[in-house]
Amino acid sequence: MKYVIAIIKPHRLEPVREALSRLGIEGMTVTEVKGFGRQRGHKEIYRGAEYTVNFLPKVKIEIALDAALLEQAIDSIVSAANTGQIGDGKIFVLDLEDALRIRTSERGTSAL
Amino acid sequence: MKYVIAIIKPHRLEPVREALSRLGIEGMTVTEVKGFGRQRGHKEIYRGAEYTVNFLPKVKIEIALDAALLEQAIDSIVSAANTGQIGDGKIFVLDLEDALRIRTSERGTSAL
Amino acid sequence: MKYVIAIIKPHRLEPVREALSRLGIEGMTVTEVKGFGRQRGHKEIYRGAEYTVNFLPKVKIEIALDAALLEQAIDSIVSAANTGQIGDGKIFVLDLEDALRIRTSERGTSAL
Amino acid sequence: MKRGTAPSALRVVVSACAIVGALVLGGTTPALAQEASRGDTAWVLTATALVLFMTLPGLALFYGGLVRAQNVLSVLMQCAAIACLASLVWLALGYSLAFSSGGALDPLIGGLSKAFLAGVGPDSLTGTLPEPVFFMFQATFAIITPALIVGAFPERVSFATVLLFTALWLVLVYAPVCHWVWGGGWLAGLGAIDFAGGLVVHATAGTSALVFARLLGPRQGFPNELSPPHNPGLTMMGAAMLWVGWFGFNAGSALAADGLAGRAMLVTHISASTASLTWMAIEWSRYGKPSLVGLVTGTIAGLATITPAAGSVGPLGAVIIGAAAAVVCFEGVKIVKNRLRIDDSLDVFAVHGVGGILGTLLLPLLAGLGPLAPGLPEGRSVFGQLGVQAIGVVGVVIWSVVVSALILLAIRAVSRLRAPADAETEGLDLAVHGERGYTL
Amino acid sequence: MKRGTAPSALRVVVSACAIVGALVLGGTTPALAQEASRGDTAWVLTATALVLFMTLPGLALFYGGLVRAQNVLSVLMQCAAIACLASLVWLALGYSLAFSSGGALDPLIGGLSKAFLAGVGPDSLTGTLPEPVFFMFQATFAIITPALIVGAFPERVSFATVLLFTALWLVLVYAPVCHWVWGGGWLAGLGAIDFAGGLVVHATAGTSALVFARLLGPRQGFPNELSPPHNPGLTMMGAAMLWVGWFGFNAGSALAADGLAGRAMLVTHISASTASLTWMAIEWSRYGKPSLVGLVTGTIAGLATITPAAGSVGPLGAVIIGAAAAVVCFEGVKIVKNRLRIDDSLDVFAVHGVGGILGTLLLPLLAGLGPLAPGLPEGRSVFGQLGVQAIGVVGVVIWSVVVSALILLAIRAVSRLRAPADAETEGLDLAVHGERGYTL
Amino acid sequence: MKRGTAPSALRVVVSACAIVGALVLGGTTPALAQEASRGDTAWVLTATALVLFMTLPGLALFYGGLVRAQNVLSVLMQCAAIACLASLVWLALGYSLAFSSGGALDPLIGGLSKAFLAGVGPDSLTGTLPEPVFFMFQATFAIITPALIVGAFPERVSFATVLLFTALWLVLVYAPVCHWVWGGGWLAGLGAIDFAGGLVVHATAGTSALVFARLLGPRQGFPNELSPPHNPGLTMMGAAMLWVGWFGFNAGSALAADGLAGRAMLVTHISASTASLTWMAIEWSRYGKPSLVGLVTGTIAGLATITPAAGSVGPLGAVIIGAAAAVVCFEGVKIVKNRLRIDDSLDVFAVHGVGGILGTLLLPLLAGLGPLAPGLPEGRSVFGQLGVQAIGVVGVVIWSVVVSALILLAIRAVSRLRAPADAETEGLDLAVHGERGYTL
Ligand SMILES: Nc1ncnc2c1ncn2[C@@H]1O[C@H](COP(=O)(O)OP(=O)(O)O)[C@@H](O)[C@H]1O
Ligand SMILES: Nc1ncnc2c1ncn2[C@@H]1O[C@H](COP(=O)(O)OP(=O)(O)O)[C@@H](O)[C@H]1O
Ligand SMILES: Nc1ncnc2c1ncn2[C@@H]1O[C@H](COP(=O)(O)OP(=O)(O)O)[C@@H](O)[C@H]1O
Repeated sequence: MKYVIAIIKPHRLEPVREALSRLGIEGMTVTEVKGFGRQRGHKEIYRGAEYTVNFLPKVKIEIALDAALLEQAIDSIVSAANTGQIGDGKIFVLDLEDALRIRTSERGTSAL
Repeated sequence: MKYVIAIIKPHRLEPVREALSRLGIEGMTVTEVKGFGRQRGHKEIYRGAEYTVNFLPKVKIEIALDAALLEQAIDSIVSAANTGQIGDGKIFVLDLEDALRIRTSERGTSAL
Repeated sequence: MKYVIAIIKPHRLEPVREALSRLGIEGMTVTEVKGFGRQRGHKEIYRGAEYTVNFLPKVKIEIALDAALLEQAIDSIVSAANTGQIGDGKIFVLDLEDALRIRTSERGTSAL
Repeated sequence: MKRGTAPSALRVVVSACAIVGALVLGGTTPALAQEASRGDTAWVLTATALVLFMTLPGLALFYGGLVRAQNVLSVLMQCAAIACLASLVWLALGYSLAFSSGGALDPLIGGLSKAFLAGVGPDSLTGTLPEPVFFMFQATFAIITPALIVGAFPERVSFATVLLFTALWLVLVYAPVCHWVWGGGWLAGLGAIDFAGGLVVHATAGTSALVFARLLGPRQGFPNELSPPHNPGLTMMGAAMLWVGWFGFNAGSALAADGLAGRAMLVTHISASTASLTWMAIEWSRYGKPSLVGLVTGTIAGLATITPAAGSVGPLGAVIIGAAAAVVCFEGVKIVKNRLRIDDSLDVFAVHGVGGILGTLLLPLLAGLGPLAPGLPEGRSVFGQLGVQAIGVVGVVIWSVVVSALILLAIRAVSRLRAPADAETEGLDLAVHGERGYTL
Repeated sequence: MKRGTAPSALRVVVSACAIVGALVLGGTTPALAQEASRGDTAWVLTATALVLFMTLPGLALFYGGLVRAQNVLSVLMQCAAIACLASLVWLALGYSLAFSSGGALDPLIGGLSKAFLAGVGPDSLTGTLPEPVFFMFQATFAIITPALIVGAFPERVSFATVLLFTALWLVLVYAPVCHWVWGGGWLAGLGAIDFAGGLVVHATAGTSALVFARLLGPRQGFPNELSPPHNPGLTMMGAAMLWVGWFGFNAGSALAADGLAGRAMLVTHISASTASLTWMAIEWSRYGKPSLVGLVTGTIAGLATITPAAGSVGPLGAVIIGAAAAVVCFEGVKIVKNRLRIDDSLDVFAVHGVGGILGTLLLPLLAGLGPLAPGLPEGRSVFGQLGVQAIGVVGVVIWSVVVSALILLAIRAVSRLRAPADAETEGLDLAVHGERGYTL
Repeated sequence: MKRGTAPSALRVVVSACAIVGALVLGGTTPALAQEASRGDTAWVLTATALVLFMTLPGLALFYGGLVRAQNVLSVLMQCAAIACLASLVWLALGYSLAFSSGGALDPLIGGLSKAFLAGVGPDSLTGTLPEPVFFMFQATFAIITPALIVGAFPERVSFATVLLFTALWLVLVYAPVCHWVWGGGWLAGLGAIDFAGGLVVHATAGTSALVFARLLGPRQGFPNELSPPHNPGLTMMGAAMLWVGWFGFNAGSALAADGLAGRAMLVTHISASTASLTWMAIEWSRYGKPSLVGLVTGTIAGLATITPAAGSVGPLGAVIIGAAAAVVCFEGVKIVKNRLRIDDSLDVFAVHGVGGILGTLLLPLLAGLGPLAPGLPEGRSVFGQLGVQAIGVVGVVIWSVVVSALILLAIRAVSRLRAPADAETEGLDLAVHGERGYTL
């Protein structure tokens, strides 16, 4: 099993979710995060004083999935999240040793 | 060492924390997240118009721990977080290569 | 590649970011989290009643990086985040199998 | 405005020559012989503060709570900028067009003799009020009316368009209609009754809002993927301020601290209470959950609907008006959204437009009902008055719709109505105003 | 209410036959021969708006900031719905029961002759006020009093129960007590002084709240695992609005724009200031941290405590009342929570109940103190008056406690007092009203 | 204050012996022979509520929205505590020092004969107002003036220092200046015109704020790493309340419900509107984005600037004052921050200080301009008056700066001005008051 972490632009969350759901991946966990990267933050000006906001609002999606689905899932995310502009985000893949569904104590891929 | 990620219902946080603390696990990091899964979100109706809220508020707990404690910790989480209802959440286990306490620069299990 | 998770005190975020940037690490993802650990939470008193706040506000930094940069990065974080007081936080290191830049579909270290 | 129903106005014979008559008798000429009353002045100064409070911050918060968090500041900004702009336009043109004599054109529009308050001296009176007091009271009406329209276009409108539209609309729609009804124009001549602005305020704003929403087009995601109100507590706070301020709006429209003001306040309050509970009951029975947003929407519907009738009905009439307001406006909301599929985002037409018209038409039917009900002015029949009211509604609605559409088409010809799509996605707060609502 | 202390009332001999006497002399019969005063009317119209503002949104925000974020809307909803419902009950029954003559039962309760304002004409006066103005001013008192009780039951009550309780309570507790004190009932006959509602408003609401909290049971997690106030800024905002509105409440109770109103405003302000600082000082010295929630709790304690005495003391008396309010209510809060272990969640009893009673009893002792102090009405002795005040307190407290308990037991017999436990866990906003307070 | 410009004051000859003259003629002796006016009293009672509303919660919210989320409660707390403390100081000393006769010292300061309102009876009048009404109206000015200074020191000040400074400043700066201008002191004697507090309120607070900010030192991170305003919506809400309340501030300063009050309200409103739009336009053209924080800063600048002139100019003058206010204060903000590099965090000096002084000096130039403009009092020349106004400015500024600095140096000698650096980092809410602003 793999643990996929995708950092994307907030308004691409819905499309990504739909794309994954077409693959049969319904489960995921989403966090609002602040992203730092090549895409620059913005400046706000209040009463003539500049306030630099270095970070950009991003959304982090975490998905535990069967290794067999990995490449398809990556493709789906890329195509739904890609706007072609800097700051579109990243996908990180980690190895997942075990998974467990709390309600039933099922383990492994059947827990996903 | 293992890195355990548990997604649970928000109101189970306190019981889980207490259960883990009985095992001697005091350290953990908690994030408010939005969960998508089999449990469905709800609808809100404002002035006759329906607004679908797809996600559910969940809490993500991250715990770095000694591999020896893993099964006990999983059991504790399951028993404290289980309500028997859909949406109780998941536990994911990743391998943790290293850990370090910033204050003392201790590394490995003694840093936890 | 490695996936580094650092939990630090909120007001050390800026120094840490600057220290990493001096190493050429510009990309990172930051989340506001609640920390539980040895450092105790505080009490608030409203109208004579005590409310215990167990957690402490912390900031979680996630950095995907080339394994070659790992030790330098850890050193930078430690020196920028260390205040010598309990609760300074932790650094966790996980193995990162793959990384991908959504905009270009580059993979591996060139995606970071 | 009491003046529409004041004794001097009643003398105006409802006749074919009503329009000419209005020119001659000038139902609204300030009674110059009178002395200023300190008590009346005290109350109308207070009422002025209350009506300003309705817009700033009342209406702004009411609307601000209903949009996405990324647009809250843009809504507050629109309301504030409209208030400022309307004030200057009122000083330069509006007041004079509404309340000075228009000479031969008087049935249709006032003149420019009072532009910048020219010719108004320290002792000028309007009724028992120093004229600056009357000017200011009316100014707060000229502020809130265009501000109401904000509910039609939030989260996607171009800010420059809002300003341009407001200035033109105030001169071309509000000032004339105000003159027709309260300034001695043709509707005053016909004997139309509009105590505090069912036509002048709510029907003009409500129908213009519908036109605006239609020409502007819907928000991204309308109707199925919108975000719920980001802060219903703000909306409730705003509604509460509107309620309190409405005491100034309606009871202040008596232009005196007397029993008429007291009764107007009373029926206003009863209508608001009844409409709130009725709306709540409808939601409770249909959806199983009575919502705060629903209850306070009922409040506003009840307030808008009683507005034209606040000088003409007793408490029992107010109960009926309140209940009718909730039932009819509730359906109105659904019809606009689901049937017409117009994204009048915060329901300006369904609440204010429908409410103002409903109250205008219910007025003759309920004027005589129950204790404390004053009845219609002497010599008016229920159905005769109903006819006059209906003429008023038709005239005001047509004028508002047509002129608003023309203004918007003109703006669209030279500029754009909508903010760029990117700005809409990102939220207007950051994209247009460079600010964020919450940095918690 | 000035009327309890007005010259005509003073003539009433404190004697065994006081109750009968009250029936005959009718200390509160409106002086029909008088003319309406525009100045007084202007002020009481304003005061009415101010007192409505206390509840909507003042009190709602004050309470709303103190609960969990998941319950903020439910608290605002309860306050708003109570305000609407109380208004209609006041129109239908309350006003008449409180302020019309009850015939043979008059010492205990008024009659129904003024239900729906029957018999009130356009020229009816109460003192120098048109009667609709007096009706509305009193309506805002009938709104805030049951709304105060919201603080006893938030985060767990059944919404239907809130509505049912409010309607019954207003008729069975508020209207009678109001009649006793301000409507010419037995306490007026005895000469009890309650200028603006220490007994009528704060003692009734405060003690009923304690009963409600006791019968309802505590919140999940009481007393050790509760969430802290989710938004103390809202609470401060509400407290500030309550303070400003209280100027209408207390100075409006003079029912005239005169020196009495001015002095009432002054002592109200001084008591609030003193109590705020005293509460702050207590917290600072005990806990090392002066909190905003503490300071504004002191404000409300100071305001509630001066309320009955606002017509009877000078500024020096107000300083003492304010300081006493903070000290006593601060202890009251701790006793209810820690000793009685009743989850009167937002301290309605300890602040309003204790404050209202304290002020009622301090009044005779401080009436003559310092400059601008009017002293007791001629012919009253300090201890005689203290006795009368004590009788008032005992009578009002017993009535409120017993009748509130009976109402709640009756409701419990046919329905439920609490929301389902699940709804409580999830938060009432989403579970009961289908809304969320913040979508940021 | 109307009194500075009242006919009796005009008789005071502008001459070298002005100071002596003031002692003798006592330009501000209340006309004891007059009767109280219910209408005037109604209006000033209302205005008092409005001015309290400006501080609580208006100003508190205005400031609270501009700081970091971790400091919002501390700002609200500072405003509330200052309001309470100022009220008590005003009762004990301030009112008497400002408005009683100071005997031989009267040009400089009043006496203590009215401390705790000693000697004020139930029938004491100030003009047509019962004296307690005048006392309370003035009390609300004594509240807001020190509260304005909060904008200079938020996010880092020691709370105890705030309290100590307020008490001393009120007695040593505010009360004397108030006496000079409105209490019959030397500036009244010279004929300085300050209708509602350009000098007394805004110049004193603004310049003292600058001194405070300078002596206190900047916030951590000033000027480059500050957090943006955490909640501009709160700031707008506060600004709106300030605007509405300012109607009480300026129109209430007529101390009567008359045409002067009406005109004062009118010009206040026009200046605020113009300044808001002007500020918006400047930002729009310079930065491409008109911000809400900018617009409402313009509002406050426009209001502060018209304040001294609200009794002396017509609407055209108000337009000019509003436009000037925005342009000059906008530059002022930048100069203080970028040139002087003083962290007057919320721009008290640049907005209030500069605005108040600007209005004071523009007054003679614009007094005669356009319709409804009253012109200068008879016998005054534009440049003569300008000279007097300039003397007023210089005198008030020097006094405020010097005395404020002395107070702060004294406090620094015995205690600390700043909160501990840790508390500043963590946020004052939790560190000093033990509370958190938002638990969502
Ligand atoms: N090395 C990294 N580790 C973790 N997150 C990263 C890293 N680099 C970038 N990110 C995240 O991805 C987001 C997008 O990265 P950025 O460099 O701005 O653009 P792009 O994705 O086009 O390369 C950042 O805002 C940040 O949240
Ligand atoms: N594959 C997944 N990857 C990451 N998080 C998941 C995944 N599936 C579920 N979750 C998280 O677990 C929560 C519960 O899952 P759900 O399918 O609703 O019920 P259950 O836990 O009973 O199977 C979700 O809300 C989501 O936060
Ligand atoms: N075992 C753990 N797993 C995950 N996070 C932890 C763990 N232990 C501590 N943390 C995080 O690190 C923070 C600091 O830990 P703490 O024990 O308080 O102090 P220190 O870092 O000085 O050892 C905690 O608030 C928590 O967020």
